[in-house]
Amino acid sequence: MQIFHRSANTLSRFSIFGAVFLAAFALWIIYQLNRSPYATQQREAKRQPVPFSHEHHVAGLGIDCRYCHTSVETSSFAGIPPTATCMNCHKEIWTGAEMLEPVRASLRSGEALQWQRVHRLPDFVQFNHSIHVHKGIGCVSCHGRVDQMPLTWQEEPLTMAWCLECHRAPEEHVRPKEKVFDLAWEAEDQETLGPELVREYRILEKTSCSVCHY
Amino acid sequence: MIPKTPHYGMMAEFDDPTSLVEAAERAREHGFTRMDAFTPFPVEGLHEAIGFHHTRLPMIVLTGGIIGFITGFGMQYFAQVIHYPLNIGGKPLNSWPAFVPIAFEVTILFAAFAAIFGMLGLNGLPEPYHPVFNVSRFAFASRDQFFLLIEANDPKFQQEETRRFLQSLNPLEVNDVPW
Amino acid sequence: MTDRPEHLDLATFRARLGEGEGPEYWRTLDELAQDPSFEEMLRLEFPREAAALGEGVDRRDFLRLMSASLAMGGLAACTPQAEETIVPYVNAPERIIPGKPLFYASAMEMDGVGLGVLVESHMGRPTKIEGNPEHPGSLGATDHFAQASILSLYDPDRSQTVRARGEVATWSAFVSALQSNLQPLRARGGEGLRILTEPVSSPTFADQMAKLRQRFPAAVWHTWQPVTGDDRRDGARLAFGRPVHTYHRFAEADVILSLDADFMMRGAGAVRYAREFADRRRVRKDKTEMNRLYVAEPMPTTTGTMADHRLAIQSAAIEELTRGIAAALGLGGEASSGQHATWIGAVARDLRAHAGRSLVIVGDSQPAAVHALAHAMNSALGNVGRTVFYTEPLEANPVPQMSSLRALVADMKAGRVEILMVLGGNPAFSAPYDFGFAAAMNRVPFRVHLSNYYDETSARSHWHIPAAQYLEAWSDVRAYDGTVSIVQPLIQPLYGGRSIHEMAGALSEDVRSGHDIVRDYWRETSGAGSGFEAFWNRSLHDGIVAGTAFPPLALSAGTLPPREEPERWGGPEVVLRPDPMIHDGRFANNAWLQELPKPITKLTWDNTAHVSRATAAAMGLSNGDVVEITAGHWSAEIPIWIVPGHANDSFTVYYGYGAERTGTIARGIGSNLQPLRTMGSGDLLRNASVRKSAKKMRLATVQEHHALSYEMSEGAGARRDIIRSGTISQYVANPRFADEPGHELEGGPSLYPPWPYPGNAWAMVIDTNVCTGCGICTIACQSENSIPVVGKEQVLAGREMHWIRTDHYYKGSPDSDALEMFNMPVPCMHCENAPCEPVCPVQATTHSDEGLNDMTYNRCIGTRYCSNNCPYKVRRFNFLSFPDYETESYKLMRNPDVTVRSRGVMEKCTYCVQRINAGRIEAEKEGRPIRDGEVVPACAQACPTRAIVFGNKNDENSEVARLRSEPLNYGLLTELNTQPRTTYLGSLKNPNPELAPAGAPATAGHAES
Amino acid sequence: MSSNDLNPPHPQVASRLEQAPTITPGHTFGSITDKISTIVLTRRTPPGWFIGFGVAFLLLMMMLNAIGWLLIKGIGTWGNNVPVGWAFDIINFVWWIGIGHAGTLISAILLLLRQSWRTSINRFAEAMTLFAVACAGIFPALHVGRPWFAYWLFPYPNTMALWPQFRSPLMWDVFAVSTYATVSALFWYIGLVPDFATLRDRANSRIWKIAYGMLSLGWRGSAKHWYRYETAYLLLAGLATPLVLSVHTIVSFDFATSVIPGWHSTFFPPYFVAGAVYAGFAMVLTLAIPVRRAFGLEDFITARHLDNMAKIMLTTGLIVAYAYVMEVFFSWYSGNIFEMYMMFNRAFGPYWWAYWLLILCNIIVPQSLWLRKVRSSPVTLFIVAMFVNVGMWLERFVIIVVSLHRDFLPSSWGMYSPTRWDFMLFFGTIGLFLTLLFLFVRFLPMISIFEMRTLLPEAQVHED
Repeated sequence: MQIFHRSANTLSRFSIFGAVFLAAFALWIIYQLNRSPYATQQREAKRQPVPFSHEHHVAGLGIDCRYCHTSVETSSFAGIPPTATCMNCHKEIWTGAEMLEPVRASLRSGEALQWQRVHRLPDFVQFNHSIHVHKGIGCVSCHGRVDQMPLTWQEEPLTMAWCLECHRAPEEHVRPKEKVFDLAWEAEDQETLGPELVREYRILEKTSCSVCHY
Repeated sequence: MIPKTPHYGMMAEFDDPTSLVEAAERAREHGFTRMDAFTPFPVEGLHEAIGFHHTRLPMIVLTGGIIGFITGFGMQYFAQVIHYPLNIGGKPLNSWPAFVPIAFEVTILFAAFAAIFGMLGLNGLPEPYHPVFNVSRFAFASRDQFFLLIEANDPKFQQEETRRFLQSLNPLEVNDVPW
Repeated sequence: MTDRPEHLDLATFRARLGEGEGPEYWRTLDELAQDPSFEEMLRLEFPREAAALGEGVDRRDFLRLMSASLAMGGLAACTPQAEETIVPYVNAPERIIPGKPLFYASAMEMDGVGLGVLVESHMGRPTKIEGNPEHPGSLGATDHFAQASILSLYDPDRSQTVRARGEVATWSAFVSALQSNLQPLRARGGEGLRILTEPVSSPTFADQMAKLRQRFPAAVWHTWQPVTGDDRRDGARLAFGRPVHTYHRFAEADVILSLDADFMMRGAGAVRYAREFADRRRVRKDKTEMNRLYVAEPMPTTTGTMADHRLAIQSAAIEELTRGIAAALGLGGEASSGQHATWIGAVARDLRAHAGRSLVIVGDSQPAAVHALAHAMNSALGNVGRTVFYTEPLEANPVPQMSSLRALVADMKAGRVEILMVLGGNPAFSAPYDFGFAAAMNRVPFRVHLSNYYDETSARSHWHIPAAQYLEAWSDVRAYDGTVSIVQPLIQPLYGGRSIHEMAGALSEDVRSGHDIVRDYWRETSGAGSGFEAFWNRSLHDGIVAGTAFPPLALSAGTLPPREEPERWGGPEVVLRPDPMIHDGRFANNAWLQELPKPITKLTWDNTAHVSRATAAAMGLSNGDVVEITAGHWSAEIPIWIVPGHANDSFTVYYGYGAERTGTIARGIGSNLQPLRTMGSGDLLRNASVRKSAKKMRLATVQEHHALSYEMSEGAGARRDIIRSGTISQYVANPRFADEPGHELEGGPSLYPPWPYPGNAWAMVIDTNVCTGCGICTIACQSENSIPVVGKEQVLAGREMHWIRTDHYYKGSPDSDALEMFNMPVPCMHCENAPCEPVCPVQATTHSDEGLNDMTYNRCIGTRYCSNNCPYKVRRFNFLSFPDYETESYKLMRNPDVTVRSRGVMEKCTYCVQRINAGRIEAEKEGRPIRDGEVVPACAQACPTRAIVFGNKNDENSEVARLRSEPLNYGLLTELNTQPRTTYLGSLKNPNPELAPAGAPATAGHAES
Repeated sequence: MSSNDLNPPHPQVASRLEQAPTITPGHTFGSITDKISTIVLTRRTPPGWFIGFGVAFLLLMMMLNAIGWLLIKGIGTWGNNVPVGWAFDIINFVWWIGIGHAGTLISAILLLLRQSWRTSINRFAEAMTLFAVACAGIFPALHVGRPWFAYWLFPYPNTMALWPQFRSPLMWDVFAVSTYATVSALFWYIGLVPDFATLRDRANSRIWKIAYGMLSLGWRGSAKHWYRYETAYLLLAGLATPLVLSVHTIVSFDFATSVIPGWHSTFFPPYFVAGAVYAGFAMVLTLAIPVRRAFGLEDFITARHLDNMAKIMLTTGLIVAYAYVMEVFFSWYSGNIFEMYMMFNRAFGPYWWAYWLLILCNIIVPQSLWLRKVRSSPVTLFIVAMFVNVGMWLERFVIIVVSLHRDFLPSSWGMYSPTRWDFMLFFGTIGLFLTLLFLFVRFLPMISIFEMRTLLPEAQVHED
């Protein structure tokens, strides 16, 4: 005697293929999510105690990166400016600005400003700003056009795969040392310039694990 | 399946493999081409008796195996030599002897998949609904009874003539197989 | 900041800004940005040079840095990243460049002697102690105490507040209480005021006490600590009739006789001595002379392992031996006819043959007579002024400590003491048992205690003041030769501790800060006058005050000390020694030292009674058996550890354990031997009885985790060609004996082509010939790489985490004096064909392009296959969550350049890759190759004997390359074709032909055991 | 047997060559079908089943407990240390995997060898294989320090641009074991399909009809289907044979490719495979003997089956014994101090007892199988099988722990002692194994019905 209805045949085959496709699709979704800006926290501006605008200070006033990030050429850590640095100018100008009250408060009380970290690497990654700057890797390569960011966000994914892109092919990203802090600069022909600079600056393709992890 | 004929076919029941095989051979001599037989276990020579001679399965499995080997070795070569070459204990990037075991395993895996899904595919399984189940006696096809089916879409199939022919094989029963 | 008129500075900058306004103003700014002087201004406004010159309280602004430093600290994290705040300074302190360590010179004081150090500071947090190359006592190396002191600094168990009768109080309250109690004493010239310190060599403190004496002529300064060194002082008195300090110059000594002196690990100048001794011992292609060392001692020591001829002899018998040698040197007394006659004769002849280039040194635990005899011998041999030097005492108060304390206790009992100031130490626990110090204290109306912990003595004091560590407070201290170092703090006192100077200040109503007290003293005495700033800055920068070394005294000891008839005594002797790791107990709460394997025994976390195999067999003792030692009517229990090479009928026991209130780590571990330390006893119990008890104790040793028979374990060291040793004469005959065919370094033929290393190729050479087995490399590594301690139970389970260990091997019969001992530090070999790498399924361990065997913690899933497949077993696995993530202070201590390893992750020696990378980055920035010696791993840097050399073997001028080409160079287990980057230099002895064991083994080095 | 291997005769002849039949005479297609299917279809469960299942289930809960604690605290709760980085975890893994092998051997290799007697035990043995592999699979996943990252063992594109390290025998394991598990499972299921059809047609409740109906994929015994089915089955057997040999070969590579004395040994693969078959048949007997008794299947699992399996055990046991002797010989012949000491340490070191117990269980006791009396009595056979089960576990203990605890440098020698968590996890997996087994015998035909039918003489078509 018949147990199943005619439709069962179609159903059973469909469900089998359906299951396979569903599984494949799920994997694909996970894969995409992992590299999505959502997971890497790209392009999301953190809310800061003071809505500091790189756009205004860098593009508008043309202040050099190093005026605030003093140790970028000497240390692993680029350095976050002490309140005093802000006040160098702001005790002269916009002294009354409501927006800047936290800064003045900090100087009065000696309580440090608590900035939200935007570019955060895990603690098992050892990154050194100074060597990258010295080897002609521009700020823009990792931080994007900060001079166009009213509020600072993380432009690049900062995943290991992303780091490796450059460590494997520095010639595609290297720039003349004097252009390192020039966010707008772009090579007219990187194909020829890149390899030259790699030779000139003796840039090593460093992909061993202990270059970053120890 | 869109029924063009009133029935799916006609089925004769036997109680031992030998008579079924003989019946099948008779049917073929009689000129029937579209028939099938159902048994509780594989019966030797029955498939020739109903005029079914060879299957493409071995070729499918071989293909599966070859694809498997290429995938298995290719994956390892890509990972260790092309995508992220690393010095592992001073061994060469392409330490192919070390890649053999995995290549082998993947070969087997793919071949096995080919064998099983190939077989199911060729057999058109899963197929929970099939007209033959409409015959109440057919439940014994999975126990100890043996059935010969002449399909209605066989060019030589005529209701009465076919029934007469099947009766001549002295089966236990002859049944129409409704859609 | 220094004035710089010619430069544009912020003031002028702002002035210019002021000139215009509106759009014009902005233009000015833009122009400024183009202005080359702008760049210049940036640099000067935020100076980045990191000279230690100048006084800068601002740089020690500590608390505000915590969060910023934590942001960089290596606490394991996971991606995607959690929200994190980053906290800048409010006013950027000078010289600190975030992310870059700074080094400051200072000195660590112990037993009144200073060791010069350089302290690495990250963002105002001291994180690592290194030796100060400028300092005579250090020469760039340290001892294990200095390395461990960084942990003691951050010890959360330290006393954290002033207490009055146990209740939280304030410093000012204490000062006023002290003053009000001093008031009545003023009339009587301070009679009844007693100050008890540990030995102090600080000139500043001496000056403070002198001034105090002027205010209170009747006040008395007592000095005592558990390790008194009284016998040394009395010996000097016997010989010269006055207290005299002795120091030695091993660099000049060809023949050295050490009488129970572990001069390479203990006492003033040990670090310096080890270095000088080793320099005379290194054998190279072009240098085949070695010094010769005779050692007579009961318990094998680091010095003993280096001996060319070691006599295992009872401590009590050493005086007899010494008199024998003195007699043989013609200093009178009848020549010895004892069992050691030949030894004595040979040694005496050797000493005389090297008169003026020989040296006799005596251990602190030997009686005064032996010290006096040594003085006489050195004088007779003309060593004084060449290898032996006499100076004024280092201590400011060189009194016989035992009698000083006895007098104090007597007065306390008699009620003659009204104010007792105990500055440091824990006498209520550690004073001789029968003094009844604790009880006597209660008779004193006003008791004050300055100490690290709220300990037994603090509990019996009215006032407890937390003590500041040397990294927290200003002071000064003398080195083994008298050279003064300014003790320069790097951090404000974590727990509001106070220095002895501030305590003395409190007594004399001196309200100056510790810094001012020290600085003013030197302003007065340096005589630098107007140049004082420069003088002061140079002294701070160099870590030593130039020209403060004591001038040698022209003294000579002629007469032998009278021989008093040694009282008859039976049964075995019991020798009391301070523990090599926790000393007199002051480091009992230091987990690094507790877990640092003690030399020879490799025991951790416990003190034991050491005994020879023969004596143990006779008494039916085996390792871990607890014995009861009874002396007079006092007794104590302690487990046994059998030590090949120990003198028979002699027990050597380590004291220092047992205090209950010196921290949570110290509590309840080890055996308390205080009952045996009585008035009369000194360091030697002659008439003690040792009885086996029913108890047994599990002892955690990192080598031979279980009782192995001698033949199977120690002997194997030589049998398996792990240790390659011979005599200097064998070396001359066949320099390559250590690296014979069969284990050639480059390994056998390989199916695979060799991997090329065109750039740097890091390598390490370890000279087993000068390794004393002290273990300082281990603790230096622990500090540099934030290696966790695991505790006794985990050590017993075989899970200790040290990245570099010192293996200990024997050769020769365990019961004869021919027994040789060898030390072999074993870090990761960084094999070019590393067996660990191909077995890792996730590429967590790989090879770097400079030949490092990288271990990527964050990729490791912890299969432990690499460890199984490592023939050297140098890999360490985090079986549990070992690092302490809770204690805030430990977070501050950890090296921010090293990742903290989480549970389930493998780790191992990295050749200090963080230092290599830092060095490479600096070199690359300057566009030059890394200089030889620019990158030094922590172990090599701390090693007193420079036994570990690291560098780039591709650079044929590097020291490491030269050493690898030495004939003595060999690799460990090279028959496995691992091609290790870490190699060893074979070990050599320089035996006296007279005493050389008949028929030395023909196969040099590979003597069977 | 060997004669059969050389020139496989017609099954019937084969059965005549043997003294005892593979199926007691007097059975018909129907009787076989009913006898086996009623065990499954009868809705009344014997109380004995509940007791057994209960015990097994408790053990299973204990395993989950042990795993939970392991995840909370870490590997440190086990006795492992340095130098003994692997212990119970890998011992149990190898032990279970080894046990699994008998199943595939019976279903695949004996099929190729036309050993018709295999049919009544192969379904059962295959089930055992699956469950054993399930138990084995737990250990590689859990023995790692950070199990939550165990998925890094699989090659998948990731944001780290990293791949597994395919030179590692552990990676080979991952592929070998997962392939083995997959193929065995498919092989097993395919074998079940025709029997599901039988159950579908004979189940009397609609739910079960549907359930078995779905599982049977609408199998209807068509001659064409049977033809392709047998082709596929034969091909699978042909694939499973090298597979099963490769699996334990690769497991042995975990040790053979290392440098550790006692591991670094070229003859491990054959030695391990033989050991696996040895252990597997021991386990089949350990299970089959009580089960045939409990469900009265003596007609199908006859004295002849026990006898054959005993003989296979004896043969493989002798191969293993030969391997032990060779190990001793090599260590002496190598003249290498490390190798020599390793052997000395096994026999006379602190773990001497494990070595000699192993010799007793794996070599001395099984020699009794030379006696027909022992082979023919289920009781004695069961006891011998038990000895072998223990012995094979000890073999892995000796190879793994005793080799590791004293290798090259005496300074880093150590001792190993398991904790209660080690034991809980081990016995827990036995619980998992038995739980699955009890469910299997209750809900699936533990003997292949359709293959049993072919054993009857009337199944043969006789031309005339």
